[in-house]
Amino acid sequence: MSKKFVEEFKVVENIALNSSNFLIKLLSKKALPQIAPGQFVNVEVKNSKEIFLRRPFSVFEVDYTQNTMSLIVKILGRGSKKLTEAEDGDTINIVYPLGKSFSYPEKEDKVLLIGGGSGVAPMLFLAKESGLVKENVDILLGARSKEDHIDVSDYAKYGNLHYTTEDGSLGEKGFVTHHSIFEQINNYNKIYACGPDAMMKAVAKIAKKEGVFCEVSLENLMACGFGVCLCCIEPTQKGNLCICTEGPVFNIKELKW
Amino acid sequence: MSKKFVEEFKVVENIALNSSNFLIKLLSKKALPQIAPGQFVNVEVKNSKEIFLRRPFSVFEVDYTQNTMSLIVKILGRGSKKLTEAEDGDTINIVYPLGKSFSYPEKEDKVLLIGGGSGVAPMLFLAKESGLVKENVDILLGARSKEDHIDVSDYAKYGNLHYTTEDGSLGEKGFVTHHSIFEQINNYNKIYACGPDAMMKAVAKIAKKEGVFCEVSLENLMACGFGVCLCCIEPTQKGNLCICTEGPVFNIKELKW
Amino acid sequence: MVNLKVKIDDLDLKNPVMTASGTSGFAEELTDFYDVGQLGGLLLKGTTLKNRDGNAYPRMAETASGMLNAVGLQNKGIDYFIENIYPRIKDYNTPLIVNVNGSTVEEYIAVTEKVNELDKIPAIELNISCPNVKEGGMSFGISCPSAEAVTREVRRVYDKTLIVKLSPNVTDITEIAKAVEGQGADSVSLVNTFLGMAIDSEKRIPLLSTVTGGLSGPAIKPIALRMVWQVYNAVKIPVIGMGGIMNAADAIEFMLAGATAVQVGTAIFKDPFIPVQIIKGIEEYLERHKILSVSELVGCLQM
Amino acid sequence: MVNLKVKIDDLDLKNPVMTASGTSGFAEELTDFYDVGQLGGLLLKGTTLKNRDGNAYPRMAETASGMLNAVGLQNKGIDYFIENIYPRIKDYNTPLIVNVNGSTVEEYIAVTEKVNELDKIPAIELNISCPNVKEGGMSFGISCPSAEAVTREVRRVYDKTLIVKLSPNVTDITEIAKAVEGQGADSVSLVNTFLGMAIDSEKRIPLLSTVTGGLSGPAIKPIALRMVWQVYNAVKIPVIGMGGIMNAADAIEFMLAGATAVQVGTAIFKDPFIPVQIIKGIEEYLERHKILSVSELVGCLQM
Ligand SMILES: Cc1cc2nc3c(=O)[nH]c(=O)nc-3n(C[C@H](O)[C@H](O)[C@H](O)COP(=O)(O)OP(=O)(O)OC[C@H]3O[C@@H](n4cnc5c(N)ncnc54)[C@H](O)[C@@H]3O)c2cc1C
Ligand SMILES: Cc1cc2nc3c(=O)[nH]c(=O)nc-3n(C[C@H](O)[C@H](O)[C@H](O)COP(=O)(O)OP(=O)(O)OC[C@H]3O[C@@H](n4cnc5c(N)ncnc54)[C@H](O)[C@@H]3O)c2cc1C
Ligand SMILES: Cc1cc2nc3c(=O)[nH]c(=O)nc-3n(C[C@H](O)[C@H](O)[C@H](O)COP(=O)(O)O)c2cc1C
Ligand SMILES: Cc1cc2nc3c(=O)[nH]c(=O)nc-3n(C[C@H](O)[C@H](O)[C@H](O)COP(=O)(O)O)c2cc1C
Ligand code: FES
Ligand code: FES
Repeated sequence: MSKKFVEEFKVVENIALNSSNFLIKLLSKKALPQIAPGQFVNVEVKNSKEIFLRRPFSVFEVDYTQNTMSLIVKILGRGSKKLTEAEDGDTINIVYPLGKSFSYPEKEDKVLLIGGGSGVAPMLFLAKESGLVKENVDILLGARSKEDHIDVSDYAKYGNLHYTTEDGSLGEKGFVTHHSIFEQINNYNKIYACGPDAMMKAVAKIAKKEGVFCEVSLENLMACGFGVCLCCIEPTQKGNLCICTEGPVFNIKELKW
Repeated sequence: MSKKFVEEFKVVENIALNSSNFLIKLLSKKALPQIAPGQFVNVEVKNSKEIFLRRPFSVFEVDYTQNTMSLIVKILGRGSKKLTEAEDGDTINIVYPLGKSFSYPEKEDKVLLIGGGSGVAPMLFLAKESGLVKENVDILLGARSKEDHIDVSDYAKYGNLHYTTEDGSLGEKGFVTHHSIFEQINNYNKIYACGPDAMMKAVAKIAKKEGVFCEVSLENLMACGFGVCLCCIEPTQKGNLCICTEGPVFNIKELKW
Repeated sequence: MVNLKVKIDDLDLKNPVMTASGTSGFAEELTDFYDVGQLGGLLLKGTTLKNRDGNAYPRMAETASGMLNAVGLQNKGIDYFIENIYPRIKDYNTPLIVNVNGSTVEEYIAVTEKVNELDKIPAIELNISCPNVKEGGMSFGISCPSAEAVTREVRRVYDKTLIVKLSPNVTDITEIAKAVEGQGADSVSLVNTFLGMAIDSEKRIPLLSTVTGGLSGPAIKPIALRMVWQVYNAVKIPVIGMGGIMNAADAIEFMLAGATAVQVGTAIFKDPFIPVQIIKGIEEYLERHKILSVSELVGCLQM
Repeated sequence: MVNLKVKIDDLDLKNPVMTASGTSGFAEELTDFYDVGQLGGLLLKGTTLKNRDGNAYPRMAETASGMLNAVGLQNKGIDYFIENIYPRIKDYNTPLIVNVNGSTVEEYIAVTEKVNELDKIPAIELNISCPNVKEGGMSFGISCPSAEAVTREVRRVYDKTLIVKLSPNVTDITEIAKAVEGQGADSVSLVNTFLGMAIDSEKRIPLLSTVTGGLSGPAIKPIALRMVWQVYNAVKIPVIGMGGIMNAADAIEFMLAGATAVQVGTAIFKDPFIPVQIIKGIEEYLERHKILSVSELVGCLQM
């Protein structure tokens, strides 16, 4: 176990990345602890009559010199909507850092990072932190259509960007697992993925069949986020495990998929 | 019964009158119905996790040409606090107009208007609307100390202003009923009062003893504000009456005080 | 066009949304806002044989997502209703249902017999679940024998639609539901309020004059929903569901759990238009989901 | 300095604020945030004789001012606890109380006997009120004979402080409280969760894998408070109150209603610091009101 905090962060930036995704940058009053890709925070939704529990969001970026941390919040329901209405100077109460991160790749690994929906943030964080040469990193992002993709061109320096859209308006048409990259999936030593349940399962299925190392990040519903409620469980080879403490990142070998 | 509405008003002004009283001016999209002094509105407190029911506030001013209505909100607890944080352009959902107004004085009446705490608003509204010459109107306002009084000098044109404070920092020292005006209370044909329960009872006691016509406005807790819940009752000569429909203004003869 | 009609025994409702007893007065106040003819039905304020002053002030306390009330059946008695109120409201274009109360079986019978004479009252709701009166009320609704007795005796004198309103303050609500079904109830409505309490920690006093009162509002919805589902699976008569319904989604949840119709209570205090907004919302839901008739929703929760 | 100490039977608590079972794991997770030695006591996660996987996902649904859970007593069994967890936590500077569960009286006895051997466990809480398991659990706590039987048998094998945790899903909680008091319970704690249900109206499915689950949080506070007050007036043993406590004012309300100590549950999910903030808030309240000892609050509601 490691030290965790409950802190009021100050909103220093809230930018609409597209119609449904917002980049929220948060300033801490004190030095931030180490936070790794795949870890998440649990966010209080203030001033909302309907929302009782916190909402979990992956960390997207950390700047230890500025003491800032950023999240990408996609509007799904009432809580995420409310969060995207935050204004500069507002405070947001956060429990952090939570969960286990992705395992870092080895120096010579060739990796595929797959992100979809609200799963883009940790993948970009991992791309940045992977320490690999650009040539060895493929980043594959999936969405419904062009407008649902956010602009990630900054990340071209960390890896080769690939896209799928369900309507074919950007990149290849179809789901991420339909992308031509999957024709040579054995080129990769490691696959990392974060996104909707169905996407994770599709990726895991192929990785399993091809015997490629694969870590996925899950998004089960949470009440506490730090291991005391046992609500967020996933059946694994070791029994029901809480994804908030034993995950959200799992090697697919551990899962029952 | 008369037509009532539920409407989203737009906040066009929110001014701090002192540290705990705010003047909130609200714009209606449509022509306002007639609203008389003593009538009130029931205000939804948005974006507050703790608040479930509406909060009643007396109407302070109506401008039928501008379609605006103003309230004076005094911070008492969580709901009133939240309302005073409203910003220009915010919308506030209001059920109105509610309750019965004060009876208007006759042309030659000499009247005393007594306001305390959150009861100042309807008294000033009545002063303005009374139709009397200034000489026949005395306005007596009570508060704990000078800082708790709001600046009502504008109303000097409608009546003579008198003050009491508990610490003597403005006007006469003591409660309103200690004011020297009460030494010649029989000079008045009519007393109108709005304020805390204890103040209303003290005023009513004297008026009753001296046989002076007196109307008081009550502030019982309300759930609905329009007569369906029967929560806001006051025991009267006619049995338990809802102050939201049969009041909030009562002639003290009707009450059991 | 989707079909919103539902049937409770012989009672045809143009839509499944009614207002709950004690939260819509005798309907007149609502007419200040809109035409109550839009509603599926209207449950009138609880009525007793004689005048009742109700409990002392304060009668209300706000709670988290809900409120406590201790009104205690304030009403002027059935005769006053018949003479003064009924003539004014009888032609509202929606079924008016009298909520019948008593402290003895005889009182329930006496009120029912008088209501039976009123042409424009097609049904009664027998309230055996009021937690805010000392005698009668809830005490009838928390044990099978007393619930059976009052239902049986009232059934004897009443031929129109008899709805019995159940208390949630019981270990097993299905037992009570089955008991009143066995005595001829045409429908059960649930839930009435939960017995609760609120305290002012600063003054160290109860917030209600009666110490305890009835809890209503969204706070109770999960429990009410569970009870409707249990009762739906236990009886054959139609179930009328309520407890914290604030919007169309809530109403639909109750219907999926087994309610043929719903009642909206405390929500009216927040906004008197909520019942009509719910009717509209249900209509939109049915269109969006391509469901032709609202009655197809009843009990069709997928397990 | 005000005195925050309270006593539950032989158990001395440095303050009246404990964490509720199932909402603070085996205490270790809380130590990531603060020193749990500050707490009045710590109720450990419900433990059974054998490993239990608990119920399937989803186990949680958010509701108005509350939540439903259907965890179903997931735990690795008492032996695993004794061998692996107990050694790690036994020296936390606060009383650790095991929440004992079973599907038969024999299982309750077996778990209790094993706990009895643990020096650093000064008390058990007999959970006869879990609504999330098929056999045992709540079924013991909703009828007097079964509540009596399990209390009596456990009492026979256990000399330390025996707390019995009551279910609120009953018609009259005072009867059950009196029944377990009669069989030697040293204290009663209440309330466990209310049986509730939640539905996804769009998908027309229950939100919990088990359909029904247990409701907790501020939504239930008014009912829990009423039950604590009723039980306080019905028994002589100390009452431990809980249900929706979110802040010091809530905790004080429970004590005014008759609780000698309180447990904080769901609030921990909102903020793990709430229990320690409550301790501080109670201290400030006592100072502000010039009350020397927190125990003076117990049951001193002015009527
Ligand atoms: C570890 C973790 C990391 C996450 N990282 C991010 C991130 O970086 N960016 C981001 O935008 N989102 C992320 N999410 C998802 C985010 O938590 C949810 O979108 C958010 O909680 C939805 O809250 P809401 O109030 O907007 O939706 P609600 O109004 O509560 O729900 C709307 C609908 O969505 C469903 N829903 C809500 N939460 C989930 C969920 N977790 N899984 C499946 N269905 C759900 C509800 O059942 C409901 O049908 C993450 C989730 C987890 C568990
Ligand atoms: C007809 C009417 C007209 C009113 N006009 C005005 C007005 O013009 N300006 C104004 O500032 N206020 C007015 N009030 C009072 C106003 O409604 C309350 O101050 C407000 O509802 C308090 O809400 P809150 O959420 O801030 O307080 P809460 O947080 O709900 O309560 C704080 C404390 O105040 C007590 N309290 C709350 N409301 C009342 C009440 N009505 N009477 C006595 N104690 C109460 C509570 O019990 C609690 O102890 C009026 C009330 C009524 C009934
Ligand atoms: C102020 C108030 C008064 C009520 N009076 C009655 C009544 O007279 N008769 C009755 O059967 N139910 C009465 N009820 C209960 C409601 O009809 C309804 O059963 C309960 O409030 C739950 O529904 P809700 O959460 O939608 O309000 C009353 C409820 C409230 C809040
Ligand atoms: C997720 C969860 C798990 C729980 N597990 C247990 C348990 O194992 N044993 C038990 O006695 N009570 C359990 N409870 C009930 C709580 O201890 C407490 O009685 C209830 O939640 C009411 O208090 P609260 O509103 O403060 O949460 C659980 C509650 C929750 C929310
Ligand atoms: S969310 Fe509570 S244990 Fe994971
Ligand atoms: S507040 Fe509901 S009747 Fe007056």
